[in-house]
Amino acid sequence: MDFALTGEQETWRDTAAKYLADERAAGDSDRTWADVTGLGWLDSELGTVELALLAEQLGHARSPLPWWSTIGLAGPALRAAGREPRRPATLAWAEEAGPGTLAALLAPHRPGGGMSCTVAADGTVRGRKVAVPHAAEAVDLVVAVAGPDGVELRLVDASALRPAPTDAGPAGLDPTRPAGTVELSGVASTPLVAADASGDVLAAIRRRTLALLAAEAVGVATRALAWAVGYATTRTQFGRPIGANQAVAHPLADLYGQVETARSLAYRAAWSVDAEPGPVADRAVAAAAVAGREAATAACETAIQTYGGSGFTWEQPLHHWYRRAWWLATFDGTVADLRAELAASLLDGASGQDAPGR
Amino acid sequence: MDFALTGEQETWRDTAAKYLADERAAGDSDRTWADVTGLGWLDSELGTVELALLAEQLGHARSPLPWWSTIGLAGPALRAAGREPRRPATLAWAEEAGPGTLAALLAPHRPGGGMSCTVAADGTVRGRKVAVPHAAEAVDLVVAVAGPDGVELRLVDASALRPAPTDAGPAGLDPTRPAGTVELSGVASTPLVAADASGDVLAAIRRRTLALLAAEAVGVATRALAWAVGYATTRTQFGRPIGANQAVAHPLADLYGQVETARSLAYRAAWSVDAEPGPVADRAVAAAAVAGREAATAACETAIQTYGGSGFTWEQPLHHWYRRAWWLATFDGTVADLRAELAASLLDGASGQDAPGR
Amino acid sequence: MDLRDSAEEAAFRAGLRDWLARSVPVTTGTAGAPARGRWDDVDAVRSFSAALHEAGYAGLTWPVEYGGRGLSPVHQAIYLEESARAEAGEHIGVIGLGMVGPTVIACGSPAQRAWYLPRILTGEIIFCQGFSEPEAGSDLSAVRTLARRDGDELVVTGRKVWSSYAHLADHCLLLARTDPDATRHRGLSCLLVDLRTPGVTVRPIRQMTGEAEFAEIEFDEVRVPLDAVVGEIGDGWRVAMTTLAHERGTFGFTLTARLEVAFRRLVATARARGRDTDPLVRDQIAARYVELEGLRWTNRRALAELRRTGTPGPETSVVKLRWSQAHQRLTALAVLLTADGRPDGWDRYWRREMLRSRANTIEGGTSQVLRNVIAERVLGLPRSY
Amino acid sequence: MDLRDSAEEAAFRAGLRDWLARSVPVTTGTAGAPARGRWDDVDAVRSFSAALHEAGYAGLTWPVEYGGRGLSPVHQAIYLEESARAEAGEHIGVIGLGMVGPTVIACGSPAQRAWYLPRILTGEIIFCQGFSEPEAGSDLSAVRTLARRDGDELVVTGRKVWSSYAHLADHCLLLARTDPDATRHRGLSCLLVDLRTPGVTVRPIRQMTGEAEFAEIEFDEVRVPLDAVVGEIGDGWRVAMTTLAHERGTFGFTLTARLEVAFRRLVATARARGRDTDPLVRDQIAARYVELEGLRWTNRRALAELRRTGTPGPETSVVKLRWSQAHQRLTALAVLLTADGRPDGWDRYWRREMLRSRANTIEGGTSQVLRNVIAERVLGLPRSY
Repeated sequence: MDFALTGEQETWRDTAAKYLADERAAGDSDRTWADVTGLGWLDSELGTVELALLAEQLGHARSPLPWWSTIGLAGPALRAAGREPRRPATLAWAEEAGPGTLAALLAPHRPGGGMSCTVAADGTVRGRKVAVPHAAEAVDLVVAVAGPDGVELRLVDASALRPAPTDAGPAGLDPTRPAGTVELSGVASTPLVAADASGDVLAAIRRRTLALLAAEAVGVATRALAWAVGYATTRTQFGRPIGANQAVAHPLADLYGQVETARSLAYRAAWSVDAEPGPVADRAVAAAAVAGREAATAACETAIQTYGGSGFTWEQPLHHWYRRAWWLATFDGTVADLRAELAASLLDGASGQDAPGR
Repeated sequence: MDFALTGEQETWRDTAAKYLADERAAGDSDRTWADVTGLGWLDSELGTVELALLAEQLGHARSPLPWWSTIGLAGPALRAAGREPRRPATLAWAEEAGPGTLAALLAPHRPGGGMSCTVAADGTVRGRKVAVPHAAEAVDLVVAVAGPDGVELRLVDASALRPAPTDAGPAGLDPTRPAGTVELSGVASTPLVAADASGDVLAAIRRRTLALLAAEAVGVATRALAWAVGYATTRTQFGRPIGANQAVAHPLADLYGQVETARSLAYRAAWSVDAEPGPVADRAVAAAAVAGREAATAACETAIQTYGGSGFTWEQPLHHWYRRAWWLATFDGTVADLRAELAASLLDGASGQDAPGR
Repeated sequence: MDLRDSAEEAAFRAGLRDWLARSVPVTTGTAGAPARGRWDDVDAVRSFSAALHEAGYAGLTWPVEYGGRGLSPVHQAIYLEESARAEAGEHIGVIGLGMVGPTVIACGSPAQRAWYLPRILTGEIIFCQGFSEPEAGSDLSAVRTLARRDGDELVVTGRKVWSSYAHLADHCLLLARTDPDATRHRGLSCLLVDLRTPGVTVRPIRQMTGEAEFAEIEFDEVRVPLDAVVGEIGDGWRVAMTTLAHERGTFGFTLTARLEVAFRRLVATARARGRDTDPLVRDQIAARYVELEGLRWTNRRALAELRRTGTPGPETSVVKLRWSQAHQRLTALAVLLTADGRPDGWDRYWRREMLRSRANTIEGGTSQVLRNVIAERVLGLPRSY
Repeated sequence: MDLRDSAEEAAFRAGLRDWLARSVPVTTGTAGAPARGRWDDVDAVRSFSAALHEAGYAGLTWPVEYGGRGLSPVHQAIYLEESARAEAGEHIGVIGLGMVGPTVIACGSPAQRAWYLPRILTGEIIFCQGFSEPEAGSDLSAVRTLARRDGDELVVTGRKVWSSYAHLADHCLLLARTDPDATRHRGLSCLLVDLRTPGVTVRPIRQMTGEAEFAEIEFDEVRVPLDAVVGEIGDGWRVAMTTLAHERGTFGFTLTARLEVAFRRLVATARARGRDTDPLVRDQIAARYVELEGLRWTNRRALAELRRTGTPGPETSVVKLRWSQAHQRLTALAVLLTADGRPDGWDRYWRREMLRSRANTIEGGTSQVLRNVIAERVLGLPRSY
């Protein structure tokens, strides 16, 4: 039992942090994408712990890159078909009258969730997908469609789509996390995952994505806490640093505790995704997602309060992180939905009795 | 629109406070009962605001008197039959397999809640009542029984019961709020409220009792806050009063806000019970009960924390008030139940749309 | 204790409600969601303000001799409740009517009263307040803006921030230091300054919502006549406290009435999204209702105290503190209710309201400072800061 | 990073689990609810402690030369997890094993080691800790108990409070002032005192649960030989800090394992009362689970740091703070689940646990003090007190 990051993992994390702190990372997104490909962030041998360490740093930097959708949403489906995710990619699953979330798509009592996008015998796909993350940026588009035997995952080249996928604006508060609509008007597609395996792959996609976003949330929280501590140490009022007031310092101490426990859960969930996939990893991921999301929102809110007046100005960068925190808080459901999922795992069915043991 | 207490109301409150602060009030309960009867606390002309002011002071003093059950639980039924509550009285409604709470008894979808206590044609009543507040102390026992046309309220002389009502111990944490079992083995009873009026009277009983207990909770909270402020002002640590720490002072400031809003709601609910009985008063009472109960628990918990080590000793009287606060928090349902009732009133049915207006 | 309107109050309320129903312009955003921004259309605000004045609803509590109606704070409270429920806009001179006017009545010279008061009522003059400074923050006695005497004039140099709607205003009630050698709250003075005077620069402060409700005002050697001083030179602390006391008076009613509007919209949103049957959502809505009601009746209790004793009761101090938390919780809940990725106007509306609400625990006294004040002045705890 | 037990750890865990299954006495209260009070039956605790020692589970991390097993903190953590899950009692010398013994090993004389350590392991000697005082509270450097030198003896006079299980103990690690002229943390010394010495009076402190887990100890001219001093005279602050550091070491595992037992009982209670289908209850149970898991994995993270660097990571400081809140929330929820007036043993059990939990945010460092420590020492904020 050893929870310590290895020296390699620490170097990996620190290299990412260093790159993201450089202004080059905030520049042109094509160049940044080329950089991160070169840095190995899309390599297939990376474990989920290594990916989570990256996600944490991307959250810390509030990177706009569609890396998370490429690796988290599209990656498992591409890899299941022996392909490597190299280009910006995403997954299209939500439909207007069909499944809104991955959780709904996977819900056992409604397999497929009433999906209306279909695939024909010649492999062309037809229908409309909504709320597709990074729809306008993605080059490789993994689409979930209803085939004759159930849900299939197929690959569509976004450049072949007419009309092109649209950017319908931010899916929430964060403009760097846009979502859009994808019209599939009988466009050619390549098979990735057949109906008999799609349930497992979609579950793996959701597990991995939620684990990465939990780590990203911890990165957001860490950055906000660091800003708040810095401000509380340097800003003076009534003749002394404001951090000398327990009214300022104690919420930051509480926040530190919240962020560190969220970090423990995020690392543990990432480890669990690879080491113990199934109900144990699902619980680990849900717990990490709840704690990470709550920590990110709380950290930004406490930081804004610590900054006082300047905290809610546009010029103060805090609100960009707060927007990301809110996007995270509502991706594929809320923390209340995640707690409901945990409760079902803990309280319902035979496995419930043993659940608390892990 | 005038929310100020009248001079008479203030005098009434202060007289009660003065009596309860005297050690005579903490003495023999028969003598105290005689005293409060003499002070007019059972008089029929008292409005619910005056009663709430008394209840607040009784909570402040954590009086063990069965006054609340006499005036709140039994009073409306006795008065509906032209009788005056003069002796310790209570209401017996709960049954093992029947209604557990007054709310359940009143629930529109299960009138009577499957009650098994019955009244025969000769007026004798038969069955078993459980969780009867002050069962062993009450002399007049109002019992809810199933008659041929529905729920009736009837009067039983407790001294006629064989076996005598038992004190089954505290109904929760507070030993001064005991409950017991009443065996009705074909004992004579006097009619108080017939089936056609019992729903309204029971609703009035619940409204009044919850309003009085909301005020009692405010009294509990006020006392705990006052203790905590006193201790924070006089106890020194690290060379200064502990109240000079924002970590001590700010929770007390928050608590003050919580207690004062709860007080506003408690007074308003008491006024509403007389002035606007029906859904408006029901909402006012539920809101006051939620706020009062939460304030009482929070006040005691904050006070215990403020006292530090001595706060959780038996010798420190705080825990007696904390026990009362917990009894209040769970009487006839929890705050979650009360919020569910409020939500139904606000969100369901036609009246929902206008509800927030009052 | 009688919580019903008196006959006279009921008549006032009925007349007002009737007038509002006829006079409030209807503005609706996308898909039934409210139009954004109370002050987006300044011309509409101006014309509504003129209508308010004409109908006699501007300066309700001002003495009749200064153009007011001489009514009680209860009427003001009724006005605030009803106009919020009707979703009516505010008079464009909200700071002039509520704070500067009463300060001029209490501390100003006859000439100041004669010139400013009628113009505030009609909306001809729009005031903002210049108290906060970048370095002073919550500590007003640390004000550094200097007003140097030069003959019959004061020459003002300094910078003010967080001035509400200063970019709409043409006048400012300014707190400045007239005696640079006196420390803390001594040596301050309050001035009535025309913002069109040379040397004044107003820059809107963009909030994290993307909008600008506040501005910073820079004074660079701005020459102000000596008769612009309210009260005496060196009397600024007392005058400023008078202004802030008026801010606290019935301001709780404004805040609570806004919260009630928000609560109604929350209920409407929950219904529109089909979330009103979710037990967790119902529990939250009920909790928000209890908070709203607690504020509403605490306001009325404080008002009774104000009417009886002339000063608001200590309960007043908790209203802003608890209102800000209640509003933040309400808007966060609403964002969660509309976070399912189905845009319908309400989602954008609530996100903007939620972001805006984060300022509630900072603007007009941070929650930390309010807790200090309650602990020290209401509870009598030792000074902790 | 590998969160699985190593082969060696897994074997240790399996052996322990097996031993516990055979050796933990079964005690059950009314209607399946747990029997009350971990220490109600002292004889049972004594005999279980002897069994623990015999099986080699006492002093796991102590060096082999002092009778320990010389195992890593990970083994200690596994021991704590498994014994809590098995609902096993604690060794009667929990303070001696976890705090006093390690202090004697680190700072004591060879003679002290030879005499005390084996007796602590067997349970022959039961230690308590005498640090807190009525006036000192959270401020240990304000200790007033005096140990006056008189020839080869020290004469101790003073009063200690909040000493856990002092009424069961026969020895005390006492922090006293040997130099009355030195202020604060100078001039203190740590002594090993036999509580059966004339002049010692132990009075149990009754808690609000009605039980007594703590005691106050009065010393009235108690004569203690000079060789009872641990380390040097005047070295007491350093020695006491060593003791407290050992308290913090793997104590988080004890707390978290107790919380896990409580969580399992919460789930059992919810099921027994048919409340496990209520969405509000389910939401709360899931929230408590996330808190428990957060503590569990934070402990393991801190342990990894301890193993690599010899000092626990800064995360350790948050465990007690968050554990105490999590435990209070859990027990309050359980009381609400059993508050329907139907007594079944669980209701009394949870009420007692809930009352007891109110001390969690006070005992062993109040939450306020812990926040000060985190703010100052971990976050580097300026001193605020």
